[in-house]
Amino acid sequence: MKILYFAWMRGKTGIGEEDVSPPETVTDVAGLVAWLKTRGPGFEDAFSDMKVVRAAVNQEFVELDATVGPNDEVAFFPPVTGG
Amino acid sequence: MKILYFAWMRGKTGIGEEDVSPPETVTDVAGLVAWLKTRGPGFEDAFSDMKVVRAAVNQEFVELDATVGPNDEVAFFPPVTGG
Amino acid sequence: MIRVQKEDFDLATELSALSAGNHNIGGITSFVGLVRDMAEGQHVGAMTLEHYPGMTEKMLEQIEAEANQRWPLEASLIIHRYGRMEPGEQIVLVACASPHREAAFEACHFLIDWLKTKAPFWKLEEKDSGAEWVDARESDEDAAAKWD
Amino acid sequence: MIRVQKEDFDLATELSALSAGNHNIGGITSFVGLVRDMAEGQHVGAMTLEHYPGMTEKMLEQIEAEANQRWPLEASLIIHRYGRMEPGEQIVLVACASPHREAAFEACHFLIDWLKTKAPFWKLEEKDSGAEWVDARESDEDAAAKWD
Repeated sequence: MKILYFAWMRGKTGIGEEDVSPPETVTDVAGLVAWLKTRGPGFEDAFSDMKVVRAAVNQEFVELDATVGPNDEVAFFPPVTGG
Repeated sequence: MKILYFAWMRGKTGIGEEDVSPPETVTDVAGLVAWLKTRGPGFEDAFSDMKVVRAAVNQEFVELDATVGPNDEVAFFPPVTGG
Repeated sequence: MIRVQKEDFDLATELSALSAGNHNIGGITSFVGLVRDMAEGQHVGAMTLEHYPGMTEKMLEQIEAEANQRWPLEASLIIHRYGRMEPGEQIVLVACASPHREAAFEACHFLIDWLKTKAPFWKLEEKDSGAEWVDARESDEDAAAKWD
Repeated sequence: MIRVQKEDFDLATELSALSAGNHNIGGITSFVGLVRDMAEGQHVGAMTLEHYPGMTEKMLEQIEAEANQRWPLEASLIIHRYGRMEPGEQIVLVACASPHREAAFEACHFLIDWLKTKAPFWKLEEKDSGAEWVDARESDEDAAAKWD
């Protein structure tokens, strides 16, 4: 599973992109977040306030209950501020 | 008094601009129109439907009851269609 | 700033000049009106815009002043051409620059709506059946009235 | 058409291309977003726009398609830059061309409002106190929601 982090989420996790293999019990975005948080204080911090975290699966915005699988691209980022 | 005609009003009257000296009884735009209409069939025709005639005195839109005097510039034209 | 001219204008040049050196501008909304080749189902080969020199400038200045009174603009611009123009040619440019986009959009929309009913211009269209003065449209009156 | 690029763009060139050869266009409304040198009372020396390559293009295409479904447009354009930009530089251009101005105005306004909340871009501002990620604004959410 490919994970991407943007803006200050990249700053907090310390990485922009990684390939991960979460356990099979991880089937949705919320489960993925819970698992990612166990991987160190930077991840714990990045996901500490989910009100300011948005997620996309395969480049489409999703809610936390969206399913994820091994071949998905999952991105985490703050609310957008372009334009 | 300087009179200007624009668009099809110029076409109907046959002139774009003229200097006139209406009688002293002419004190407002409505009176001026009534007097101008007496000056020939072109003028009669141009002012036959006042719903489609607009007037300006000294380059400001006015209603038919606006006063006019010998030193004024009075313009007649159809509703505007620019832009 | 307002300008009434026979010549065409260059959009990028005009808008650059509008915002030059002012770093408090967050957005510029602009509208360019173009000559269409059809009107009420008839082909239009060209059109000629007549105007009332003197009054035109006066009205455009009044309209621009009104927009600046209603919205917090950093800059505004109206350029209106007169004379003969062919399909595809630029007729008019209105533009508003503001710190925030909402004001820029509203003021720009207001400028063109008011201009359509208050600036002394008249269109003569060259149709296959001959030259015809364009009638004012009720929809333009309605559009202007929504800003009252 | 949509474009995501690092380079600046020339407004007149882009809008000419948008309307080229189409004589059914009566008006083009455009909005250009510029870098301001102030944000919440603090000086901004420059800013960097990060984006999500791939998803950005996808979202801009969806937003443009939605505008074309809602309004009768002859042409539309979104150009969004990324990378480092200084005050006064152009960030984004949205433009809509239509036979009538009402559709051009509404669709253009819609494009920028939706883009502000749905296109994956993030602003990092260089302030005197250091580099800071810009927080999303509630007013942008409200602006986008009015088109729901």
